[in-house]
Amino acid sequence: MTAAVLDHDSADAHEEHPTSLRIDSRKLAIWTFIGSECLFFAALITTFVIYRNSHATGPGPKDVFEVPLVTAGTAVLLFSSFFVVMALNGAQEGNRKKLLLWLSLTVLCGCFFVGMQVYEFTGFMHKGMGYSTNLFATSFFTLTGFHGTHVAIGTLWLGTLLKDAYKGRIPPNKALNLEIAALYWHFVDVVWIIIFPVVYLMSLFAK
Amino acid sequence: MATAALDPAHATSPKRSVLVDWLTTVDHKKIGILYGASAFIFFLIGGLEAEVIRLQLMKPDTHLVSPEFYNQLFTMHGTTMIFLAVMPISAMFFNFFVPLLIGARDVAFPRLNAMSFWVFLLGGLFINASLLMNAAPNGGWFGYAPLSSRQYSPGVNMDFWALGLQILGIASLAAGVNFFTTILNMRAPGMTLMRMPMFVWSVLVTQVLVLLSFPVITIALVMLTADRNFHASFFSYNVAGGDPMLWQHLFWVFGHPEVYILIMPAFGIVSEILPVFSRKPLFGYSAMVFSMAFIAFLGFGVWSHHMFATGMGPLADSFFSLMTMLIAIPTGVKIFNWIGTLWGGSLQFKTPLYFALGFIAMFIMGGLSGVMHAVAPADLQQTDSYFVVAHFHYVLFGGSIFSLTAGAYYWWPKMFGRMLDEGLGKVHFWLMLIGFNLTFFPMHFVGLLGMPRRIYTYPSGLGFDGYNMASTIGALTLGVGFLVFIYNVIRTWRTGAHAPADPWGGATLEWAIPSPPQEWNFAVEPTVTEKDALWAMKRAAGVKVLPEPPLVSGKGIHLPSPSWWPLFTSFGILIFMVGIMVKGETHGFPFGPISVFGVLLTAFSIFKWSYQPVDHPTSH
Amino acid sequence: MSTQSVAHDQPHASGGKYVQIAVILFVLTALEVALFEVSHEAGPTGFGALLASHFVVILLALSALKFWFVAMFYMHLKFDLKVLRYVFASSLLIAVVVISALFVLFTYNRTLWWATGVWK
Amino acid sequence: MRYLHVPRPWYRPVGLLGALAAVLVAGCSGPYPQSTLEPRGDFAAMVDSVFMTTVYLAAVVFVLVEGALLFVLFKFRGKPSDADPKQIHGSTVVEIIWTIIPAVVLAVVAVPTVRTIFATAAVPATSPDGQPPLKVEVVGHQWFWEFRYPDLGITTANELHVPIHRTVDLRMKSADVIHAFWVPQFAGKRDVFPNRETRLWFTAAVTGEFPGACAEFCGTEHARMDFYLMVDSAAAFTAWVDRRHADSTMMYTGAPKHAADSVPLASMDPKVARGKQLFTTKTCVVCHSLSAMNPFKDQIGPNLSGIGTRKMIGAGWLPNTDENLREWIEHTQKVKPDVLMKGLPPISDDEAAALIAYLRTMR
Repeated sequence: MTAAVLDHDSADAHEEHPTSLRIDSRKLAIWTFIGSECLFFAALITTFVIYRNSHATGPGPKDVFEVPLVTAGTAVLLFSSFFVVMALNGAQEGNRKKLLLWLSLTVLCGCFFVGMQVYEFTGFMHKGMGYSTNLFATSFFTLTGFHGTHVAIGTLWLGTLLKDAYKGRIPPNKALNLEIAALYWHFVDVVWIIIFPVVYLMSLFAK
Repeated sequence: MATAALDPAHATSPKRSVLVDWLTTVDHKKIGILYGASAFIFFLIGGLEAEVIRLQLMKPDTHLVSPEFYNQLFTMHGTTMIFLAVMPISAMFFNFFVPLLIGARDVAFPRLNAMSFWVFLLGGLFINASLLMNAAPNGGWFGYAPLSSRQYSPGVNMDFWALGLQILGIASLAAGVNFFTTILNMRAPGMTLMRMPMFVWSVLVTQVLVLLSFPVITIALVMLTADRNFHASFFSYNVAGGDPMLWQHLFWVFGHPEVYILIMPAFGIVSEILPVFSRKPLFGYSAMVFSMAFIAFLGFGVWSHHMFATGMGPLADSFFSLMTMLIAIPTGVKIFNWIGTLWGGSLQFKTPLYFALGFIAMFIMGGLSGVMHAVAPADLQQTDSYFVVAHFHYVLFGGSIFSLTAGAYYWWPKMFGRMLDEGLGKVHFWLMLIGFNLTFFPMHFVGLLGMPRRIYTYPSGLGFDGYNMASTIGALTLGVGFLVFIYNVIRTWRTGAHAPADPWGGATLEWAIPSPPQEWNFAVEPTVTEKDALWAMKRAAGVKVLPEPPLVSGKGIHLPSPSWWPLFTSFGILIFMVGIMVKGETHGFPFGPISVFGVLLTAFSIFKWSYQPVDHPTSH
Repeated sequence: MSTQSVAHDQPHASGGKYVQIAVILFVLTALEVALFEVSHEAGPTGFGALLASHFVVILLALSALKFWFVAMFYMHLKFDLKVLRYVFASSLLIAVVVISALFVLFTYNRTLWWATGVWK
Repeated sequence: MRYLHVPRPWYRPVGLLGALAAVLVAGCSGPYPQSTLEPRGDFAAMVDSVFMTTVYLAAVVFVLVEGALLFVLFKFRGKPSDADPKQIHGSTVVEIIWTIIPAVVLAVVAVPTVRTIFATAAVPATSPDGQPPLKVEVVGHQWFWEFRYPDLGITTANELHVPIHRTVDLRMKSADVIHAFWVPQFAGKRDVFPNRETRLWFTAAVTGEFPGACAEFCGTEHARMDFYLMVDSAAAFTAWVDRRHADSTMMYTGAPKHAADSVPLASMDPKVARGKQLFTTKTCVVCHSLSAMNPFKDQIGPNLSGIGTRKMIGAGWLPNTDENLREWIEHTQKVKPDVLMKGLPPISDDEAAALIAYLRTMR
């Protein structure tokens, strides 16, 4: 949420001269926020690893996880990272068509990923794995739900930027508006880069 | 945009009622005052709770309050003092003075700054509202599971705590991002990192600690909330094999850095005051910076020294013992450097110096008892006894509060344009020093004599009686001390002498501008050439005190415009949390309609906020 | 916001570079899944078993590599101001070290390994 | 700007001295049966020795540093009109010196610390009296302590009997929330958890009665979760164990070893007989056992074997007088709010007296 707030809100009262580090405050802020987020996800992932095998009651990883589906989700998220970087490229070059094309693809990817997660969670419910069925389920849903919320917020954020881009409000000198959203989006992606092997593959592999 | 042609009316904020002005302000100085005022009220509430605790413990087998209420009192006292008093009083100084000290017009994100404050205030009111419902948190400020689980705390008490701290965490994290960015990116030309005032360094280090430790407690609180409200069992062993120990680890991974979050700003304030009143620069500037950074870094590697009694095994005990002792080295360096600053100086005994010296003297004692805790076997005897209570009050009261009070006397003229009364200030100091030592020094003894913490009463015959009586008398003395302070504030408000721009012969930039500062801080942006920027300017001009700076019209100065959205965003967050407490679950969906409304309000406010122009519309 | 005046525009990678990275990321992910499948189906001996015995290490190495590529190129850390690298790297370092330590400590804490006479 | 009076030099430290004096006066109120400073066993003695090392070092550091601070305050007083002093920015040599000195002091503390950590970690294999350590299982409850002796087959509550010179090997857990077991004169604290075992050990060097307490906040009545450690001579301990066995055997086999139970109900003192009946009809028996041997595991209330002669009731807190026992039985929730002993059928003074008479026969 902090990240979204930073968009459009750098009011350094003295733009007359460059900032001390010669970068826009918003960019520094989003990196600071990302640094802080590392600790959020580190705590969540550790909790999951600790409770990964606590599924005496109800289904465990091997009963519910579907590698193909999640691999698809992972691929989509990776692609979206590529797409958004291309969109940023377009924005910086002032190429509105390029910007619109890649940015819409990114937003689509975001929607697809969230959809994948909803589908996945629904499937788990049908297999008898609710939020509080066992600790494995609880920590899984908490971790991936937290990540999914990040993806959803990112998708909304990029969506508003898509609207801006469509209206021509992201000229090259405002490409930074997209850049900070993209940084956030990449971070969400790298978190999934960790979650995919640690949560899915390793849990399935254990024992 | 660097627009020269501005609506001149804008710069003087016309046509807004006083109330609207304060509710929508994005001026870091006003936000600072708001922080200070609300935090001081919370401080008084927390102090009142402490006085009741002391009255209850004055004599053995007292029945002034019920055990249940006593538990609420000490939980609220700890929570209030840490999260609602010391942190936000520090935040008052961050807000008011960081931009002034680095020569900036405002913080990097003024509206985010306003949101931090409103979220903090609403969070604080939320937690304290529990007192009105006679359902205040009662599981200790550390909220150990499984005592804090639904099974053993069935009421809403710990919901107030868990949700309230999450609200406050949002405020701290937002402020952390904001001040980290501000300090790194908004410094006046020429102010390199190693020319920054020590207070600014302390804020920077504090914000790093906030940014890296608050996420961990947030996650822990989310899991506790899930345990309490959504049938999870992260920390409840009996349902599905959850482990209460995980809570302790997560809590202290946050909890130890939190201790430094409380003390670092105090280091910074004292490091500003001592040079000014000894008329001599800070001794060993870079050693001070590095020791602070080192303390902060080590602060992440010592959390388990709060858990020696859990039986972690000799390897872990030794590791955390040694790491903790290591922290004493940079801390010692800081104390020696402060004394080195005074050495050979020309000490001007004004009230701020009194409190700063009190800080050093008391903090030494807190540090020494801290080393005793680092000795793990000895800590087995001391932890959870009154010895620990004595130790951390020497650090948090003798340290933080003495220093924050010093800061209040030091910076009051700059904030409000009037001088606090010196005589009353010194009365305040002596009452506080005597009261403080009378309260907490005996606690060392009574702790070593075997009095556990957090007990609502104790039997006679264990030798506790005299010490407790002394502590209670001391606590009442402390209370009188703060009444003197309040009287001083009121008197100064009405009849205090007007403050010049530079009453103390200051070393830093804030003393170069009028007291109180005008909305835009610096009419002309300062250029910094060395440490102690103002002293350098005075030396260059060959004067002891610069001529009084003229008030300017502010025409053409570009300022961020006020906004309602930070306030609305904060309400959205509050409503979301209230929704979780009121209705934990609806047909398997964890959030009730109130929470959904809160999320929508937050999202809507942020959306509007994002598209609201940063500056006054006419300036575009 | 006058970003032009802010001299932050370090040279960024080109579109072609981004495509290359995308391919690498895709291949690495495929490798992860392949590693998982091979290890999962592996018999007691042979190459599969070798992979299986180092499954966690290889998997974490592959992920770290992907992480590095995204952070360095897509997030421009390679081209951008050093301070951003420090901010991210130090947070990541603290996160990894503290949380790993917590994990180890927590796991050992569940045993009574020291009380059973090892240290006598 | 108004510059107020400068306090006379002599009166500056008076505040602190006054505080110290008050403390010393207040301190004259011993004895201190729960003191950590008077170790009565090996574990506590080791801890005390390393603690005192730090105290002496800390005292030296304290005097030197606070002394330096005071010296500076008197020596370098300035007047507003004074010229600026020499502007010194620091001294690398001095700073290196005062980095090294604390490091050395800490090293002096660190060595005995680590040694003591390892020395106290594991239970010694044999006791000073040559026997293997006495195993005791400690179970913390909201808000009382349960003690089981697995090798002796007996259970008791709130009074831990141990023989002198025999190392006690405590294996501890909790029935509900986290508590901490603490007998300051014998050992440091150790937390007890619901889901894992923790260990602690000590060897008592003197006989006597020593108070202990719960040191981890555990809910409403945390303050009233005390207990007594009874260090007996070897003979007294054996007698105590025999007594527990005898009482309990009688209860299961009917063997006439106990004054109250050797006689049939009809020929018993009618008051005691009524008390015995009431113990069942007033549902006491649901939560409490009067037998030390083979009681139900995880019983809700404390085991009451030998309650007639225990030193304290209400978890090591109220003296075991008839008056206190009556108050406890009739108005438990008033005496100790929130304990689980609630929702009982009302008990009249008469009935309480009968119950007490019966309980007093449990020796």
